[in-house]
Amino acid sequence: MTMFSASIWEESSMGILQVEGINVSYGLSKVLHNVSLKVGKGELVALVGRNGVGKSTTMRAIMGITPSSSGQILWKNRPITKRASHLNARDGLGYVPEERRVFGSLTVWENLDVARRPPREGLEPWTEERVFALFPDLEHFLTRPAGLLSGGQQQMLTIARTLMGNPELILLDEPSEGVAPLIVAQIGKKIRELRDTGVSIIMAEQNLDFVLNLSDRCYVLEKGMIVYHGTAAELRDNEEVQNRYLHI
Amino acid sequence: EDGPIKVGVILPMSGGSAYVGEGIFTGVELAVKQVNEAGGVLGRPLEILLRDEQLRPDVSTAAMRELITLEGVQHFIGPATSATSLANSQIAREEKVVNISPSAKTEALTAGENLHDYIFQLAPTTDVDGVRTVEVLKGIGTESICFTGFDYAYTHDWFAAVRANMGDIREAGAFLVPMNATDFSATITQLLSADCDTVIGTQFGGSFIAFIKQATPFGLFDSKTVLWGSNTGDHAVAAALGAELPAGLWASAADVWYYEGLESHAAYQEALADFQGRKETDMWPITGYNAVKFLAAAIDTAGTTDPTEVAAALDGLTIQTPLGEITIDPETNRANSPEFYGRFEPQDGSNAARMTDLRLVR
Amino acid sequence: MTNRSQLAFLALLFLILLAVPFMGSRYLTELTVQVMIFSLLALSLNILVGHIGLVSFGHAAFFAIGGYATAFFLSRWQLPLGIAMPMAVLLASIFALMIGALCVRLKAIYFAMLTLAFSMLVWGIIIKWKPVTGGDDGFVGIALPQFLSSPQNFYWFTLAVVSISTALMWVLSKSTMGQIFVAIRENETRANFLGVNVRQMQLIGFVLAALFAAVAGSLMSMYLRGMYPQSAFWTQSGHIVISVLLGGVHSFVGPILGASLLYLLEVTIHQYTQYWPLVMGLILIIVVLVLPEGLIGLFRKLYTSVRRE
Amino acid sequence: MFANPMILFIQVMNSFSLAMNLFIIAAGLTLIFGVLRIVNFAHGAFYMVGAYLALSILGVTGNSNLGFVLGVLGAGAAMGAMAFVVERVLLSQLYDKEHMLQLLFTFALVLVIKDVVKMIWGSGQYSISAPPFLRGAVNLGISPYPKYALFLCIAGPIIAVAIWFFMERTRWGRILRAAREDRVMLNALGTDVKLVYSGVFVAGAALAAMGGALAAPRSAVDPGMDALVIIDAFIIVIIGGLGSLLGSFIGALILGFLTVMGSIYLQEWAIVASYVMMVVILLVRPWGLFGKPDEERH
Amino acid sequence: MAFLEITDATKKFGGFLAINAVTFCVERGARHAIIGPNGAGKTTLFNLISGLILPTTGSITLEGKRLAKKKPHEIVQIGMARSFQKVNVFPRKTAFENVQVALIASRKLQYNPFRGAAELFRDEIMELLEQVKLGADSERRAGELAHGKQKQLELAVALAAEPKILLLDEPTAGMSIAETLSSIALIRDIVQERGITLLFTEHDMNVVFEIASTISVLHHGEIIATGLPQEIRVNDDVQRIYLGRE
Ligand SMILES: Nc1ncnc2c1ncn2[C@@H]1O[C@H](COP(=O)(O)OP(=O)(O)OP(=O)(O)O)[C@@H](O)[C@H]1O
Ligand SMILES: Nc1ncnc2c1ncn2[C@@H]1O[C@H](COP(=O)(O)OP(=O)(O)OP(=O)(O)O)[C@@H](O)[C@H]1O
Ligand SMILES: CC(C)C[C@H](N)C(=O)O
Ligand SMILES: [Mg+2]
Ligand SMILES: [Mg+2]
Repeated sequence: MTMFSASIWEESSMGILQVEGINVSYGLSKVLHNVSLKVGKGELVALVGRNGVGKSTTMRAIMGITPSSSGQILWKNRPITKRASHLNARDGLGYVPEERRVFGSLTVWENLDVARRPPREGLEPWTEERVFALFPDLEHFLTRPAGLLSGGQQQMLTIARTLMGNPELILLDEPSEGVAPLIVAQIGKKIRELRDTGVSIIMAEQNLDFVLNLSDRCYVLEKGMIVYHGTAAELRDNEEVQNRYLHI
Repeated sequence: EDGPIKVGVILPMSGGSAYVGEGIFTGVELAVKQVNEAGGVLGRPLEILLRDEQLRPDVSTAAMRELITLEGVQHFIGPATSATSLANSQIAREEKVVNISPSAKTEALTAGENLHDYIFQLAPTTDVDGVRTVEVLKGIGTESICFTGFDYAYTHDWFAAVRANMGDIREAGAFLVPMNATDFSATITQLLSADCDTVIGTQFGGSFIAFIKQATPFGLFDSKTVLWGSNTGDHAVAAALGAELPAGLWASAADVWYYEGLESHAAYQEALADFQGRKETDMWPITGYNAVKFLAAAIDTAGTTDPTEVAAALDGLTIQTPLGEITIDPETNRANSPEFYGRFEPQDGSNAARMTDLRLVR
Repeated sequence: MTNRSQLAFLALLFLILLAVPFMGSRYLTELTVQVMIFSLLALSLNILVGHIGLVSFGHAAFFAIGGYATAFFLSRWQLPLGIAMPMAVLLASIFALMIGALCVRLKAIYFAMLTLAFSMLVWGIIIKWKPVTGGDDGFVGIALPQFLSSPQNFYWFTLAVVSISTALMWVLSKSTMGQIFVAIRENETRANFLGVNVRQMQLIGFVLAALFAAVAGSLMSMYLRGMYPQSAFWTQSGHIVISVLLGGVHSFVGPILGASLLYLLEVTIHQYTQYWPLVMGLILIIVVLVLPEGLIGLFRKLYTSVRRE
Repeated sequence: MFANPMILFIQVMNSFSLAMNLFIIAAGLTLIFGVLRIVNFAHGAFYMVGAYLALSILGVTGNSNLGFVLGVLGAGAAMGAMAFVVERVLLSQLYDKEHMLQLLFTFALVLVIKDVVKMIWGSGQYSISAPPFLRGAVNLGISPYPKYALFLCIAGPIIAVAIWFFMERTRWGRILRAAREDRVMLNALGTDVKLVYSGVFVAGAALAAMGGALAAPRSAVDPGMDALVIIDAFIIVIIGGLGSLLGSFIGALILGFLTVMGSIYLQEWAIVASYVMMVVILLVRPWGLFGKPDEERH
Repeated sequence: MAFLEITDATKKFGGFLAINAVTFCVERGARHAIIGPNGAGKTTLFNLISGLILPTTGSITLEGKRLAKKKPHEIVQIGMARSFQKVNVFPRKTAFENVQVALIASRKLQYNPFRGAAELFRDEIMELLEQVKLGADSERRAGELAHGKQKQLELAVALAAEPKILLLDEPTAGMSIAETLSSIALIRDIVQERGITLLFTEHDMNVVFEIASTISVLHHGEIIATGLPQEIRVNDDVQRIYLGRE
């Protein structure tokens, strides 16, 4: 029962990341079934779907946090399926988790410092100044323990922290959750800027407007399976898919 | 009945006091070997069943009950310390099994209500030690005395006995520390500034070594005469401390391998050295050795292994030990075991100091 | 394990225990008495560890208080058992109320260490209060009521007391109170914001745990015919914690399995080698690595594999 | 005693040198707890092994100044190497599991180590003497004082400052503190957390072992030494606040002074003094003197 | 007298003024939203009201009873329930048990060591779970539910306490559109049906305008505007500092 839209994925274009038929289980319950997706260089791909369909799990599997039991993940054409997550991080993958896992007792600056990694060829290196230009709020709280920040401030910090690692691909899990509308708009803008500098992004998001405005392509998940993918524009026009998998 | 006679041996075999248990056990093994090689007792060999008491009365009594009910053991040697011996003695009374305590020195073990027909105490009690200690102190010329030691029964009893006997020797202070303390610097400073010419103390084992090492640089042994109880005259202690053992330290010991006064002792030492594979043996084996010899003699005398009769045979029994004749007083169930007192002096050609002025006190 | 299989296990255990004295081995009978007492002790601690999620490193204090008080009431005041034992348990519970009120204000490791400190205070007092406790020699020689002096009768008495206590703890663990205990373990703040007075409930649990520990202590002092300061020492508390963990904290019967295995291992390894700590240690390491949920995990695995076939 | 300022001074010195001796041992325990969140019961056993290792090393090198330095460092290195194997092969499998299992594991380790030590070195006592340059006493002007105790008074603060600098002023230290909070996240940010954990465990064990080697010249090397030290180390770490280095330093000072002054004024009642102090401190400051409550945001 | 009154409440963290002399009230039966930028102090305000932290100065009353010195559980017993911004459930209990605990606590059965808990309140619990669309997940452990579902569970747990006033801190954050829509309907209906007073925060303006009958705007710890949704929507300050629409 899949509803693939035919037009968009040209087989010829090489993805920077290819996920090929991965399966993931937590204990006895299987959560991802044969999930495949591709991300091109400088592309912003969105994962959408209801709660619990496996968006976060897909990201964790790519990052190497929750290993997949079968299938293959290729990063720049090299298999990284079972590689430890720190090696993935050093190799250019960045992960922004949904639960805002800031290091609570470290100050904001220390949170950023801990994540610092050498710059990557072809990408403008991230510095504190650049990060603060993106999230001016953070600069006021440089010496405050991150655990004391408000929810939204923590959200910004997690994104900023990942940027300090100079990633080539960012896995962004619900970046707009708990963030005030003004900042959501700003984050959206920044995400686009990021992508324009050549960084690839996979984003899981509930805010459909946000997704459709930003992303190049979207994958729709349902019960651990990819049930649709297409360009953002295609998804916007496809009310059937929207109603079936995203609304009530 | 045939087959071996089972002897339950309950000793500390782990932790900081394992060296005591292992020492006593060596003596037990040696004696059992000798007895068995000589044809056993009543024609039956002795068989040892060893259990670790862990210095815990609940563990030592559980071990005793296990040996009684599971193995049918009726004769026991051990435990090593006062607290565990007191506890096991209750079981011995209740179960009517022979219990020879080789090393516990507390008066309480065989005094008042605790005395019963089945418990026998081989080590000199603290009252006996008190008398002997004062005798030695008077010989040294002590005029005033300071006490130090762990806060436990043996210390209290020994000090009380010394006080009761010391006559015109003046007491200039008692500085007790909690059991198992490891830092004695405060006490050492106090002892140094106290108005006494002699210090007597009771820390044993590793704590004694720690005391010595902490006290030496302060000059305690240069400015005072020091006499130690708790059988610190043991060669094991001297060997451990080596050159760090301060010359002139007075101590007591149940046995020293270099004593040359008795034929029987020389024979015992030869056998022990043979058994252990080293000439310079420690003190504790003799206590276990004598315990086995007493038990064997009593069974022999009784002509049966029945514990009640063996216990009766032990009353008033005299045997030849490496240190001469020892008798168990039928009234008190205590043996009149002798002990050595002496003063440590470094030895030429050896790392371990030995006691000179050695006296075997009876 | 499901409730039903745990109940079946307990029933089976009870039947086996009924048969033990008829097997004709006094050793077995006495060994079983000790195993029952240690199981009761482990179960009592599990009210704290397993249900409320507080790990006490001072539980032995109440075991000791129960034991010493029983010894004292029986021997010095010559009270009948029917009064001495409840009084000893009551005394331990009052101590628990006072100590617990101070301890439950702390969390996790700090709670563990404060309980440890209090138990060491109890230990220190036992050592120093010689006229009452016998000091470091212990309270030696307890005047047991005549009817308990035979090993058989003592067995029946222990079985009755332990069974009733176990039944009470079972009911508690399945009750609404038990459910709230577990909620506190899982998430204190959330429980608090559901209207649960967390400190108060923790204190209730603390006192209940101490109460049953005192029962165990009381039995132990009578079995040993004495009580010793080591029973209040922190290593004894550690021993109880280990029995509970070894069995598994998330089920009712786990601590029974853990305490039994630990004690039986200690006793039997002792009989074969003086290197029993080494053997114990290796066994524990294997259990930790292979059976992270404790012995109960093993049972659960066996159970599910049997069910599947 | 106060009447005689010289004796008072000596007793203060005694307190301080004991405190530093204790601190060196507690530092490793704090470090391991601070990052791995493991209450390491085996710390005392590591300490004991350190003393025995130094003993064996000194047996080869002889009792020289260099021998002593080699003994202390060698004990740390050898213990560290063993700790590395234990951590990699066994302990690392338990990080994701329940906290209590780690406790059980370290307890089991104590049993194993004790017996292995007994198998290798026997159950007798040994003694390590102070190196020649630290033997005897130095004249402090008003009274002689053991050189070795003085040496501990200096070594303790140096070690404290070194660890503090590392933890608070270097990026490595920041990474350790982050690892304590969320190892999965830190790993996903590119840090090899497994290596960090091994490193901390190794460092903690090595500190314990060096503590044992350094303590040996003023105590005995025997199979009971671990049991005696572990409770002191725990008390220090707890009253200071778990994971806080400064706390451990102050905690060691408090316990050092309490032990020395307690044995003067309380004599044998000093046995409960440290527990009374622990109770009082925890009741007034439930997270220890310098600990932080595990406060969470909601 | 208003149902919930906050008078001149101030909260300082060190030198930082998180809540600055806030005075406002919530009328009985109101659905009152607090909106404001990140870090404005919304969660802090909730923490003050629910007793998690103490105000530096100021007073808070519910139906005239002073709350400021009361412990959280006492405030709950007076009739206040809350959810948390960061999901806060009993992770190893099933969804069913999560709700059951709330019921046991609200009926004060925690003091009964004899009453069996097993199937207690099954029907009631299932009904609540159905309402938050978790009927099928009732036997799953809460910690294993996806983030959004945990949020739904939080709602059920808060409702189970049968509060007079309900505090929800970003109840739909992380929920999918589908779940958000049904949660909006659920919250509105239940609150109306049971006559519960609602105080909530949310950054999703659709949710705010769907539910709220009154809106207050918090900025830098101060209330800068209170009014009907249509008033707030067009308020210039709100536009500028919060919504960011030109
Ligand atoms: N640690 C875990 N153990 C067991 N099951 C889990 C665990 N984490 C997630 N799951 C289950 O896996 C499924 C997918 O979860 P996942 O978090 O990937 O969903 P999601 O699409 O990110 O949802 P949301 O939008 O709510 O964040 C869910 O059914 C969830 O219950
Ligand atoms: N315990 C604390 N110590 C110091 N500062 C704190 C503490 N708690 C909160 N703060 C600060 O108070 C301010 C208000 O925080 P609060 O969590 O109330 O914001 P909020 O309005 O809920 O934001 P969000 O919408 O992002 O959740 C923030 O700047 C935060 O960093
Ligand atoms: C083993 C010895 C140190 C025993 C000691 N003499 C006592 O009676 O307790
Ligand atoms: Mg998710
Ligand atoms: Mg908030």
